[in-house]
Amino acid sequence: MMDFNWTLLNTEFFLVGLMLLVFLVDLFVSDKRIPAWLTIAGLVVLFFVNLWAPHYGSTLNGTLVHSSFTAFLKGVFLLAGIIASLGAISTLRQFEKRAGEYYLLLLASLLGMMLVVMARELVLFFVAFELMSIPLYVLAAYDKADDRSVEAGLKLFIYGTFSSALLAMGVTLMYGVVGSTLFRDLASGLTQAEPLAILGLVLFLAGVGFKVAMVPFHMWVPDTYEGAPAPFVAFLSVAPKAAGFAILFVFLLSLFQDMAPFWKVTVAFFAGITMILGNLLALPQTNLKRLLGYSGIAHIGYMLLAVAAGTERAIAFVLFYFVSYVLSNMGAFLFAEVVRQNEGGETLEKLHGYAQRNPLLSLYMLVFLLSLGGIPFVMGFWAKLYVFLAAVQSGLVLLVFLGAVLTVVALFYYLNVARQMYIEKPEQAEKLQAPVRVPGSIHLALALATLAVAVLGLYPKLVVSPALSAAHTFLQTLAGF
Amino acid sequence: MLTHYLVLAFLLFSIGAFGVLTRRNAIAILMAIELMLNASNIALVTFSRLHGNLGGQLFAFFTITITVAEVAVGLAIVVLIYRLRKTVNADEMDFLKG
Amino acid sequence: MHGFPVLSLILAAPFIGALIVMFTPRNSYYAPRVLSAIAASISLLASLYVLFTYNWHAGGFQFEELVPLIPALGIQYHVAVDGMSVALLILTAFIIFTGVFTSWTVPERAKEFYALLLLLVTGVFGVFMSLDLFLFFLFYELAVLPMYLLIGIWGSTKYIVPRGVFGRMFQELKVGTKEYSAMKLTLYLLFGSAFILVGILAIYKVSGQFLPQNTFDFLQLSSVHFPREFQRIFFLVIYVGFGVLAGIWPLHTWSPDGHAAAPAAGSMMHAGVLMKLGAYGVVRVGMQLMPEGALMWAWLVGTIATINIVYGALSAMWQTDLKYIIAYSSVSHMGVVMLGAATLTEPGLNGSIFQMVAHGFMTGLMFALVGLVYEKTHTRNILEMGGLGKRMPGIATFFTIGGLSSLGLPALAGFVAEFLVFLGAWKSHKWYWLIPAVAGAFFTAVYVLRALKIIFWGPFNEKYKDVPDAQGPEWVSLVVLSGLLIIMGVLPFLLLRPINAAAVELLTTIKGVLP
Amino acid sequence: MNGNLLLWTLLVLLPPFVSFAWNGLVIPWRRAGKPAAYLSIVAILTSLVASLVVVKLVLADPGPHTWQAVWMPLKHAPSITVGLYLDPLAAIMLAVVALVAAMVQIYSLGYMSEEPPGSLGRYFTYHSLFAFSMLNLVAAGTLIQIYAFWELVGLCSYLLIGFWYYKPSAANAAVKAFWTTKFGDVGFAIGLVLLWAFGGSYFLPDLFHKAASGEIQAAVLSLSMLLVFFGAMGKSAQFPLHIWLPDAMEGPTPVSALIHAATMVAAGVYLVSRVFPIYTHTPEVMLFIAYIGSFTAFFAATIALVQEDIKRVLAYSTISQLGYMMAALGAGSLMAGYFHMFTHAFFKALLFLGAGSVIHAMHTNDIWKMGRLFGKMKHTALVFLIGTLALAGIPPFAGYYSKDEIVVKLFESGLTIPFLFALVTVFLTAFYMFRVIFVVFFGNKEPEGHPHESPPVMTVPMWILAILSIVAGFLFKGTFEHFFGAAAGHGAEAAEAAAHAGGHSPVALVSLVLAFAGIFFAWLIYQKEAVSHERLRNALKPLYIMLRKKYWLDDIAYFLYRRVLVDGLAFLIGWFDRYIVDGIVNFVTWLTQQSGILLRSLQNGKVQDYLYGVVLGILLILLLGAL
Repeated sequence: MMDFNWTLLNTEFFLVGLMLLVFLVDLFVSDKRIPAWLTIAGLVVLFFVNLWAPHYGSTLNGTLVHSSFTAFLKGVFLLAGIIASLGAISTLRQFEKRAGEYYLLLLASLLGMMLVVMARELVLFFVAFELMSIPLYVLAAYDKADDRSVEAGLKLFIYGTFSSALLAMGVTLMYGVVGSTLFRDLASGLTQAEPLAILGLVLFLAGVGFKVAMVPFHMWVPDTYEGAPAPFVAFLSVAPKAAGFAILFVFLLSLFQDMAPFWKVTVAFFAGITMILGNLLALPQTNLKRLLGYSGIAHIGYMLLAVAAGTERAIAFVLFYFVSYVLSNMGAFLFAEVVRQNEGGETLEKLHGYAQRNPLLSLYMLVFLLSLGGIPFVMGFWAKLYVFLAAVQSGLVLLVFLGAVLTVVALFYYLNVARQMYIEKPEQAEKLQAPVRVPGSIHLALALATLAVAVLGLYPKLVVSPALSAAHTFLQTLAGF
Repeated sequence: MLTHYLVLAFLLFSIGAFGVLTRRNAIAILMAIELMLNASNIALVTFSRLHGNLGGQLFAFFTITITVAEVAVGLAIVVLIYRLRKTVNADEMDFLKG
Repeated sequence: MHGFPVLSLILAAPFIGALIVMFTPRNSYYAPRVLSAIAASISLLASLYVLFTYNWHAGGFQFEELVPLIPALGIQYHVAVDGMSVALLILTAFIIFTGVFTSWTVPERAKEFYALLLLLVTGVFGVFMSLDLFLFFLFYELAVLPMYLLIGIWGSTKYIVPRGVFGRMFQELKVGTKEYSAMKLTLYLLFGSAFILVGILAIYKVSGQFLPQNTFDFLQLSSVHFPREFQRIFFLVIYVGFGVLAGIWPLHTWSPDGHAAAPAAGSMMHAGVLMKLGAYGVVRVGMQLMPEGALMWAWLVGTIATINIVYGALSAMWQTDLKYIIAYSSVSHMGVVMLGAATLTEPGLNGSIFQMVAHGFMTGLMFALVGLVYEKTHTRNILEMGGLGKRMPGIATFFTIGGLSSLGLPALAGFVAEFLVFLGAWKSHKWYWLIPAVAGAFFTAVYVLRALKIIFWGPFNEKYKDVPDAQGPEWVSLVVLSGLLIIMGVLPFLLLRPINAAAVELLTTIKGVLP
Repeated sequence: MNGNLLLWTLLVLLPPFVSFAWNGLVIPWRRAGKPAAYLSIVAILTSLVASLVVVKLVLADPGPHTWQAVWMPLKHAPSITVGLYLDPLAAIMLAVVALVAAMVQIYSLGYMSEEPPGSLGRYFTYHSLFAFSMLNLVAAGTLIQIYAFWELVGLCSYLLIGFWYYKPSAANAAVKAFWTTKFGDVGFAIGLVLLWAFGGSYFLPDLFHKAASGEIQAAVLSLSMLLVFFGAMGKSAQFPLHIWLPDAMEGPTPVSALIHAATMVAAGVYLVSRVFPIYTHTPEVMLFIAYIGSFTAFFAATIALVQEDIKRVLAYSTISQLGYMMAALGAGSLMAGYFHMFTHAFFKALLFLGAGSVIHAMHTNDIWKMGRLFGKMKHTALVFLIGTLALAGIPPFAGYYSKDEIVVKLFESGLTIPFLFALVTVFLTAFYMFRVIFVVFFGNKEPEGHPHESPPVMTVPMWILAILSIVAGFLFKGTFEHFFGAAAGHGAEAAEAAAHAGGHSPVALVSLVLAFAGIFFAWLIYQKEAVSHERLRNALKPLYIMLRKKYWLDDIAYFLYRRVLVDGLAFLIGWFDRYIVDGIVNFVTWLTQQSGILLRSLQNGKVQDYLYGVVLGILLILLLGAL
């Protein structure tokens, strides 16, 4: 009676295998670059396996569903993982022996993400959710000699576990109302008539709101981003959020479909304040990572707009948005890491004269900034445009207008970063001559990301069509079980 | 009768939440979070009884496990921060702000 | 079809020039300058070739080139020029040519400066010859963005003394600094381009209802008769979008700040050419694709234009910063351009397009001069000047020529344009537009002569006894631009013939939809 | 237009341009000074000779000889053309302009001899440009062309008034002149637009034809011609746009003679004469012109009474005389107005050159610092006297014939008030001019310094003009009557009256008596000092102050410009733009930034406070649910 389809989970098994391999290699090899490159190679292989392994379906009594939607998301996670690993190599050099842990934890979190988007059962979901979260706490406090990193870890931990507790209570209530942990039962059981179900939804929104950094559940974001190591933050800023959005879609569109009017208004409202606060708070920032943190919150606001729209297109465009976001935001964080390695900090004035000290690096960053700002012909432009389009089609015209206006605000601080690099001069003139050293691995990541942002900016269809079909199958599988 | 257990769970959850918000000692905060999670454990078991299936109890075991993992990580972080700052007062962890 | 892809040559020369300049050795003084001059010259010669071989009897789009880029989306590389584009190509080519010489003495980071300048001009050329709206928008953004860095890096700063209740606000925003101006200009223009994008996408979307496939192709789109309601809304959207760049009131305030802060060549390009790009967009995309919308909104466009004319002139009168004076005069003159277009009459449209070119040369000349004056006296405050005519008679002379053209003195280009617009204003449905237009011309005389008097006339100021006149390559731009102003003023038909061909075609489109 | 005439015409029009272009572009040549001057003089002399040939040709065959070409091509609307239009009116004016310009340029060689060479070159370059523009204005075939050159002569006037640009007074005067005339030109421009819209052409024969045939509605025609006249009012310094002309005396004196006495200021009169056939169809406008002209004549003459600057006396007298011309044209007599412009060109140029000669010797403009110059500057004094007699209208000097004509015409056309103005002005003119004569050349005071006679390069041109001032009246009266006598306005009545105008009517006699009376009183007060002018001044103090203050018109104009336009309107708009329009933009930006900073304080770094955010969020969700 237990059906079990191994091929459906081949990426996950492969990932577990990779973890073991990395673990073993890490134990016996003293050069910590080897587990790093092993991880990267493994993830790349996995990325392509995921890309070309069309084994879709459900298994374990329908508690795990793999579709082109989840495949797409896994692609995003893996991409984030690859970039985060590439970025980390040079950073981890100072930690000597501990370097291997980083990759293990990253892989564990990745595994959690992959499972969480596939899960269609509450226990599995919750376990996967925590599997995704707990390694992140550790990673945030990874630099244990740096009290800022540890503080970031502590804050993330307290905030995270608090939210977990809320989420746990939320799921408990869902179970309590229906008496089943299977989503297909829950979908029919959770109705608006049940007060406990509504409470469940509220707690669920709070729990996932933390994960995606929806205002006002966002307050850990800037502190953690500022304190934690940049390559990890790059990962943290995109992958768990993508997972969070997938969770939102799954829960809201199936479990809470009956309460659609309620959560649509709620999400739309939070989308609005998320956009506003994220953008406004980014304005006065002087630390690059912190600025990117707030701007990330603003981006979440744009994507929540699509969640509020809740249509097939909206889902597709969120997926597209994440691809763009992974590339440009992680690129920007890696840039921040380069700056930290060279200057010992990431405040904006450290960037002065960068355009002259390393024009190519500055060009990468400029492309990322333009993409984040939504300037045409880099990828971010299309991402924003599509999300707005989807929202307009669902009648959220006012919010789109708000979003469009806030885009101009966003450009203000993105251009401000560009200004620091291109316009401002360093205080000591001789600093202009000091070269900026870019580690090879980061350089590779930056170059690839820039290339992708530019190419996809000119030809977004490459990602849009898979995203559209993924969204299509997603809705089909939702209705299917 | 079962509603009493639910009320207990609710109270425990509220006490936990209150503790998280008001205690200044990081360890105490950790414990308060434990309370909240335990509240959901109680609720899970109650619901399990209510519906007459074992899903809830099963869930509770998983939750306990997860809690353990979280506490392990949490305590480690608290120890780290104590080493660096010689305090575990949550209010003093405000290097990062703005 | 034409054998030799001359338009692509015009487009490619600055672009390739920019790439090459970018890779010149860092410490070479002449390489970026000479290379830029060569690139600009190639474009200039090719543009002149286009002007003189353009068949104005036949009219229409000529020198067409078409290469499909993304057939699935109907995006293609489609360039061609009609009379209006020809005139503006000439304008752009001359301005960049002279701009290269004006900025010969740019003190630092010359190679980046020239690369950005050439990149910007590539965008401008592209906009003027694009027959594909998507391509149009691409070039448009390319033309708008480099200005941020041009102002930010090489601009000049003037602190506005904080006063009264606004003092604190101004201080905190750093009003008047180059950073502020660059940011303001860029954000304002991107705000406008958001409108343009919406408009273009809407056109693209709706085109599918009338054509076998959604398209961005201008020629195909111009055969479409868009629904009345659509035109009513989207003409306005396009108008506001491009209007920001054209400096329409009250969305013009980026222009004084931006132009004042920009380096000379940057202002030349921006006030001389880019603002025309806004007007060109309104005429090309707005009026030509949505003639009914143009008819419906002509009253608004014209009224705002008249406000621009008078308001800009009066504002200019109040300024004491030389660059602000010229910048506000641009606001005023762009009003003339927009008014001419809004009249929807033959002389008006001719005047409008002619004014685009005339004002481009004129304001190019003015900003070049202002740049020189600033560079030599290190002040932009006219009240600190005085008697400069003694030390810089050449600059004074050219300044006078530019000023006289701007106040519409006959035998200079400004007169032809303004007079045609006057005629058009009278012939339009709102004859009283003529009054503010003429009044604006008078006010222009007041502030231009006042500025000339204060700067160059009066007792000699000992402070400037060592100030030199223009030197070396700086003369090139002055002589070329003022020569052009005179040629256009004396022989207007050289340019009016192709312009008229385009204007008549546009009018036929518009009158064709008249009930 | 036949080839021969065209060739000669071009020979008139182009040499000054060649001189201008050469002097303008070949900078070392210009900076050398003298060569530029010689080139300019050769050019204008060539024009002079050619213009005499043109006069001969045109008088033999009055034409009109026309030629036109497209300038601004339009497809579905009438194109704008340029061309030539030569008839006796234009031809004679060409000769006058060329002659006076030539004389003045030669004179300038002496007058400007102390200028540095670079400055001298610039001076003659402007002169060439002026000559070119003025000649072209005269020969222009279309109204738009007249307008174009009209503006160009205005430009030259501006440049030459401001020739000594480092003098603040000169700079101000130049700018004022440009603005005031430009203000009139606003009307001109609108008039042109109307004429194009309703007449469809600027070509003079077309316009004449259309006006005559009634193709243009009478009301429109009147309005547009009135607007065109505004232009003429500005350029010809008619009340109340005359305020620039006295200030224009800040320029070098030869410039005043050429531009601000003989030619450019007469352009307004020339314009009205040129399009006189159209004005004959707009009697209301003619009436307006007559009143404005005669009032200007009287008004300016009164101010001239109290001027102490010799050039300013002449400037007001010029305004006054231009008023006469306008009045005559308004009264419908082309002959009278045009003839007076013709004679006036000679004697007023002469007077200015004479004044220049005096100034050159004395280095001052103040008449009270001069005296008894007759003995020291015989030539100058003599020519100045000749000019004055001509201006005062004493026979047989040129002014007598033309001014007499005007007074008679005004009387005959029944315009009582203008006629009275004109009559009083005759007396005033004689009085103020002889006031100058007696004070400067005779009087009882010794002059300051050591005045000496000017060199021949200055006196010879003066004498040529003096001779013309004597003979031009009776020599050419017949010619003018032949060509322009017939073209009269105000219908048949006026035409009839014009036919009789040959003899000495009683009116003419009265006018002559008044002129002598003026001279007599001037002698009485300033030479004989029978009544001290100081006591007279005190007795009539309010009147004196009003005249000294020029009826406060300059103050009003300055107030309008400075307080209303610059400090008022421009300040208001400028302020509005910076603080309201831009202020809103800035305020929004500022508000955004400030709210960011404010919100930032919420992020205080304490993780538990962050958790309150979560609680707040949950409450918000519940609240939304409750809604």
